[in-house]
Amino acid sequence: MRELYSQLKQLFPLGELTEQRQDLAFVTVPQEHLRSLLLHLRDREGFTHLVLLTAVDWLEDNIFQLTYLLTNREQQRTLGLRVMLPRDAATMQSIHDIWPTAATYQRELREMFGIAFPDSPRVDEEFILEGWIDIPPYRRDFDTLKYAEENYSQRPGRVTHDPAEHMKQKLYPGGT
Amino acid sequence: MEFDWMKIPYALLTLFIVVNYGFLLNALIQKIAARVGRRYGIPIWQNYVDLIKNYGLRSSITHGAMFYLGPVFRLSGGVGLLLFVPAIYGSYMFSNLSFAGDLILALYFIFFGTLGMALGAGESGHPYAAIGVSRGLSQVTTSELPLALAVFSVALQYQTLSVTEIVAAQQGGILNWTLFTNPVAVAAAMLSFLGSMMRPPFDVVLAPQEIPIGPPTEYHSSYLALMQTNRAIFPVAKIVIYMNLFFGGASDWPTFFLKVFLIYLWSAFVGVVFPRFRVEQSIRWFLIWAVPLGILSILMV
Amino acid sequence: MKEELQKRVIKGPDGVEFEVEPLRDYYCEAPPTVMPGAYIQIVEDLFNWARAESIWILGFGTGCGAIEMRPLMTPRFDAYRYGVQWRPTPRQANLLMISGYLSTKTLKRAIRSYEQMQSPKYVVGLGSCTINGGMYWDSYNTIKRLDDYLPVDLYIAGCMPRPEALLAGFQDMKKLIRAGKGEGANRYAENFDWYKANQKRVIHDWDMPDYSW
Amino acid sequence: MVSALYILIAALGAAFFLGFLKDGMRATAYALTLAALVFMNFISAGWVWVFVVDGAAPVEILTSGFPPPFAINLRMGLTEAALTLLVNLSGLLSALYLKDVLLALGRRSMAVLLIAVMALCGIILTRDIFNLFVFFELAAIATAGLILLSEDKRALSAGFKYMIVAQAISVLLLIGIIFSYHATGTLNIDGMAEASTELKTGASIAFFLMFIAVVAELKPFPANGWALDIYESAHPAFSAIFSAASGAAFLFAADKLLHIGGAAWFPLATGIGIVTFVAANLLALPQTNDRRLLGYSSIAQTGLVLAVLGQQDILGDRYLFVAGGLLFAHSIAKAGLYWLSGLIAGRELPDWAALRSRPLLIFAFVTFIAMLSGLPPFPGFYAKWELARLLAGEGRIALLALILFGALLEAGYLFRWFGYIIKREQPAQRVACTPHKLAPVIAAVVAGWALGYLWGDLSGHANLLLAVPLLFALSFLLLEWLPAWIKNTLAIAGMVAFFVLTYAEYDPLRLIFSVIILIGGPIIFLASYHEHGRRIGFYPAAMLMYAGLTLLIRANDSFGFFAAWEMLTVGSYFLILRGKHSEPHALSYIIFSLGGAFMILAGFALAAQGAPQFDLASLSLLTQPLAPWVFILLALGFMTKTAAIGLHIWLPGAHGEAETDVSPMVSGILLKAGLFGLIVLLMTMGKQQLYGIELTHVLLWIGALSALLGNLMAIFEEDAKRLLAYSSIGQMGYAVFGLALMNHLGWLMALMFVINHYIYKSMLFLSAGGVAKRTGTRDMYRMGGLITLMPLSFIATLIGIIAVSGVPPLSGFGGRWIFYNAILSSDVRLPMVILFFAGPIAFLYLFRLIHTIFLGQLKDEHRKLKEAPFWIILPQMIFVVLLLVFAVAPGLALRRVDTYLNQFFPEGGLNWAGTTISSNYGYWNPVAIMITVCVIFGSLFAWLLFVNRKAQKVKQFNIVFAGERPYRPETTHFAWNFFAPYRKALGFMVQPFVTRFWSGLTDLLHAAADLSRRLYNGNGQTYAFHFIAFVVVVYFLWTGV
Repeated sequence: MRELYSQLKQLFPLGELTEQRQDLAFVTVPQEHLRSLLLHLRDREGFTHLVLLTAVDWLEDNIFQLTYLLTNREQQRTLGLRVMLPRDAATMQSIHDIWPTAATYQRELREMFGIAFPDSPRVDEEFILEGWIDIPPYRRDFDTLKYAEENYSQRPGRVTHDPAEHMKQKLYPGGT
Repeated sequence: MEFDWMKIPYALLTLFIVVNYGFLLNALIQKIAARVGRRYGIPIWQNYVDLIKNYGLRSSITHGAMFYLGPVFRLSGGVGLLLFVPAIYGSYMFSNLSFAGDLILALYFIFFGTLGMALGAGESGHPYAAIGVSRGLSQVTTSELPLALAVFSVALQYQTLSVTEIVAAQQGGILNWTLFTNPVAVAAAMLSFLGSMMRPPFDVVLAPQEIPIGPPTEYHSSYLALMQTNRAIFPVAKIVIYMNLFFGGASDWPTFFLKVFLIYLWSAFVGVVFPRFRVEQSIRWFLIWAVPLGILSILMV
Repeated sequence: MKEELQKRVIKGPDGVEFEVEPLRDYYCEAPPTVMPGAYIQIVEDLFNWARAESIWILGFGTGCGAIEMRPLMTPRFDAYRYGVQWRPTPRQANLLMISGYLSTKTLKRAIRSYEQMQSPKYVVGLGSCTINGGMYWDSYNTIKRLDDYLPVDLYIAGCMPRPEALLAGFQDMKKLIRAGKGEGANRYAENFDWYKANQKRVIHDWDMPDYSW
Repeated sequence: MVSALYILIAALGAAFFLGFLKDGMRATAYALTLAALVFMNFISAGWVWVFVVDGAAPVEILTSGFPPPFAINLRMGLTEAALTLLVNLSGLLSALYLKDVLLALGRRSMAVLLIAVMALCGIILTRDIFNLFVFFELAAIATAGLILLSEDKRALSAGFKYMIVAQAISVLLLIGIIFSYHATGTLNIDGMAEASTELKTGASIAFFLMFIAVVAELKPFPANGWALDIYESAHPAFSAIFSAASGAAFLFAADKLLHIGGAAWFPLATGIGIVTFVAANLLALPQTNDRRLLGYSSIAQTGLVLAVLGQQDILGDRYLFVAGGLLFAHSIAKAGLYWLSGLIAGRELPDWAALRSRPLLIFAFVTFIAMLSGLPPFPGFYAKWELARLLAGEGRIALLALILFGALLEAGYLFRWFGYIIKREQPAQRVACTPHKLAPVIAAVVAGWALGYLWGDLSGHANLLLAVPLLFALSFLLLEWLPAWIKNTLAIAGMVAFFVLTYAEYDPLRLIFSVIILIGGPIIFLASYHEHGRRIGFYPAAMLMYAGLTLLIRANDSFGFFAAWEMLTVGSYFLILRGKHSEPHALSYIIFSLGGAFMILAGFALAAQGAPQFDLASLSLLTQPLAPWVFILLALGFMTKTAAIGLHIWLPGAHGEAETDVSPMVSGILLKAGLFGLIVLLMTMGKQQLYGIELTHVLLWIGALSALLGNLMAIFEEDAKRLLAYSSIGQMGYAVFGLALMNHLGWLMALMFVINHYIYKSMLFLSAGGVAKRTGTRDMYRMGGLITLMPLSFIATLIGIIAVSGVPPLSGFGGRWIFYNAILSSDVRLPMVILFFAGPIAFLYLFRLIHTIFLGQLKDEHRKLKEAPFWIILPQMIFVVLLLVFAVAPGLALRRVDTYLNQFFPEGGLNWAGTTISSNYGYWNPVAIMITVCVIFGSLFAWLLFVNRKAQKVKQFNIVFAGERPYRPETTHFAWNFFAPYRKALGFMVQPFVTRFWSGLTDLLHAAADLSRRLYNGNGQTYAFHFIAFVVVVYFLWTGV
């Protein structure tokens, strides 16, 4: 991994390498270099499989982190590329032309995080949610409890117990 | 033409007996199949309860005129088939309306209900109904072929198309049954029988869960009740033909009940053992295994 | 509104143009009506007995309870012996089992299926999710009280209830029906506006006729 | 009578006087020319009159008062008179036609024309061989001059090529004459014929040279490239003379030479003729230029007549009748077509679509191609019949086969051309119609029909133009200006009246067919009321078909039968061609039908053993080894009409693409003609064996396979009418099977199928046609849910499919019941397997028919459809009633036939006691079945209605859809590729092997034609080489033989 990193480092301005395991590492890439890096990895380094594309909402830092997880099947190693996006009006270029499957991930991210992927196929159609009217629900500034209370009528008398405490009470009433 | 009006109450009596027997028989077979799977199975009267329940439903919908006619065709097919074939050999009382036609009438009347049902299902506008019909009709083309050949063989053997005369020719001992005098034809017919009973491995027509029970997808309440009644009559009526052609017929009701039960059991027996065929698989199966037997039977007679 | 449900102008084969409004032309608009029982009480009693002894369940699986229903068909529990059967089509089913949490998206389908069943019809809610949201009490996309949306006849508590509990539930359901208390369909018809208002409050993209016949 | 010499004198004189006229007096010159030609015609016509009416003997004209051989003598006999009339007439009409050109070019051109006509007359009249040579030279020079009349630049080179060849011919002829004169000492033709036996030995180079020179003028294959260039580039009016008049004259010259040479030389003439005939027709196939195509056709027809000249040894006293019939038909038609081509601006065949704006010209065109193809009632038809019977009677089968093959090729390209005219897009340029150009065309049409009448009179058979049904049909040509509904009423009234007048004449078997044709036809005609306007062309065609059908069942002798067969073929072809996209299908229909007709012709000719005609009943007297071959030929011919498998590929398109009311006619009624033929065949000839194979067993297999494959192909068809068409193949298979069983019940079953198939297929076609009319498509998957909008069409289809499928209580069951009883009394087993298999397959396509059209999901664009027009519904409802009546009382139609069949098959009839019908094996009571089913059905229906009285009516998307809702009706309607699993399992059986075979065959023919087209490269030297090579090769072949 280190070796690969040092090779890539000469070609692209990369961030620090975080090695999770022997065969799994993450690296941060500037947004504008992602595409060329992906192509390089796919065509030259044998990372032919886009395992997933997901996002993390770093609300405090006001950024979205996109993670592109690529696998080299032959060498059985996985490299994650992180891209940091500004959270306001987050837009990322689509990579559906590199991996068609990416279109589906991008639709999901569009719906759940509100990250725009211009030109990605069917990206503005509903994906999982139907008739969603609030801000995208996976954003951390979306308050799901508040939403639930506003939208759904709760049955009165509902109590929530801590399972451990509850079972202790049940099994050893009044005990230590 | 002289018509003996007493034939009508007699025929209705046959119908009554067969309906009840059919309900119980269906439940019994289901129970037997359940026991094979180590289940207890439904109560023996369950089919009656279901029938009453379906009549007892308060609401119903209709998709149009043919939607009504579907179940009517279906049940008319079953009742007609039963009444066109003499049930008990040698009994005037239970010879039904067999004066109207011979074996050929019965064989072609089988399709009356099928065709009508297909039309009614089509009127519902449901694609699954159409898919089910498509499968059913495809399958029936080859599954009926061995039976047709076997019937031809039997008719050649006895030189008659009259059911009564065919039964008469088989009297006088078990060895006179077609089963022993023309075993190849019987084998072909019994394979064909499997295909016509809507049981595995040939039940892709109904295929619950995949195309929710196919043609009757939209049917409910009293429509369904009519079809349930037909489910009781039709197999028995069909088995009566098999019994008369191949197994010596029945000269009294106990024999009738026993033979019908045993023949029905044959399809259940195969059904619980085998998984389901796709349509083209069953077509091939019939062409490869059953049809050659049929051809052999007409060549050997 | 989905594109296929919007009004469209169509040109017939004879060249005449006319308007097609799918929701009106393709769907029956009639509201449900209250269906009284048989006029003679003894007949209604007979029917109620038959309904109780012949419960046909719509195989509609939601949440984790869908898994709990399968064992009922197996030799160990064998619900068939109680007259309980599964039917693949709502038209022929009498009992709708909501077997767990119900997202708003699934609720739409559940309502449709329920409305396509023929009365009298019954709804059973399975597990705490249908009762008060259960562990999904704060989820943004599951409903918390099933009886706001469908006329529930019976809840079976648990998370999830075991097949034995389901069998017991069936017995209770039978008692209700035999007692003539299984009138959920009529309740639904009577309070149709209330149910619809509740349903439409959580289903924001309502794109079907009010009653799916 | 004016001496024939004045023909020559008038022409020469007029040409001479033209020289004195000033160049400006063109009108006078033209008038003089016309006057001379009229006078010449007057003389010829007068002589024809004298010979025909007064029966005068031929007249010798001695020129200088001496008898031959001391002076040249001419002869005027009937043949000469008729031929000179032909030449003069075509000269006169062409002169009329050429008015503009002649006036523009002036007197010289007129003189050349006169000389050409004169020379041709001279060739015909002269009996002196050297004089013949002189006229040949004159004709050649005049011809070369006339070629240059054309505006076409290529005409110049064509004329030059002609000069080269003409000189070569002259040289050969002259040398031949010198040698012959040396050998015989006379120049007189008759003298030569009597004088020298040496000439007749066949080895004589002298006679060979003369003969080959004359034959070369007839443009034999392959030494005919020059002629084609002429035909292509010359003025059409000249081409008319060149084809009609020159051809006739040179043929007569060849005849004269054969008179000298005697029988020994006949085979040479036949050989050259038949090779030319077949080759030229083959080469014509890929032609796209109309005049070149006509050129090929001219060459072919000339070749045919030459072949007939070579057969005069067996033609005997019918020689003139046959050769004259062919020659006149060819000349008139070809002249007419060339004149027509002058009216058309474009030179490609599809450009002739311009004719479509002129129905009269279309009629002219039809007349001409019918004459060329030898269709009744034109002379060529009678000639063909005579020729076929005489050839077959003498055992010259190979020649007969080649002639028929060539004729089929010719019909192929002619009818393809006609298809272009009717179906292709009309070009921008209209038809240029000036009276002086139209008159010759009309004259040719009139002459054609007149000769048709004449030849009919001379034929010794019944004159077809006097047959009432045909006259009735033709009278509709005169009524074309009437609105369609009046014509329709007339047609119905006429047919019904004819039936009422004649029904007592039929035996029960024919009665069934006559009822279907003459009563069933009018019922279908009811549907024609829905058409407005004048519907030009429909009624003559339809009535021609019905006339043919009527004459067919009334025919007692082979000639009447065959003539009727040709008529119904042609009539139905025109009917089928009317469909919107039916051009290729109509073509394949006519080719298959004519192929079949030629088989029948050959079969009858073989069976006649030289007799002009024979009673159909006497077919039974035929013995081995002839009988099985006759049987095969006739059976094949009839089976092209029943569309037995292998010969079926024309049917789906033809029936599917036809108009709404035409489909039931051609399916419900026309197909029965083939069955009727088979019935007649089997009734008379019975079982035949060939090499130990029972031919009826072969028929059994063919019938069974047709039933199976027809049904199988039907289930994979998306087009409603094509589906029904394929179903017809299957149903006809059943009927053929029934007939081939050769027992009482088998025949009864076939007749039951005849009746049933007429009723339900007509009904279904009307129903499908009505739906297609309203929805604007025939693709079933585009329809759906029409039941509420078109309930009556639905009822008709429902009753129809129940009846087709054979489910009790409707009449189809009767057919099945008789079928089972029939096969029980047959000793054949294996074909039954196939038929049993075919039975249930019918359910598949029938269900699909009703489901995908009427059930399922209604489409957006069909929501406002109305029921089919009243006049289309009315016959359907009549058919519904008929079906029900026939279902309850089949005895109405079948009982008498059953008795009638006893004389053929005494065993195994049915027993009609009361309402029960019983056979040796089983019994059946249609009344009881109907009552029982109705009672059960009615009471259950009433019960269901009662318990469901409160049902909520819902709409089409209120279906359970796994919790979802349907998206669009199109995606919810399961209809396209409905039997996909079936295709997976058994689709291999419906691979289009047969279609591939036939299209491979036609491709092969075209490829062969294309290949040999390289012969004609347009180079004069090459053509000269062809000519020399031709002469040499023929000589060596001939002397080698």
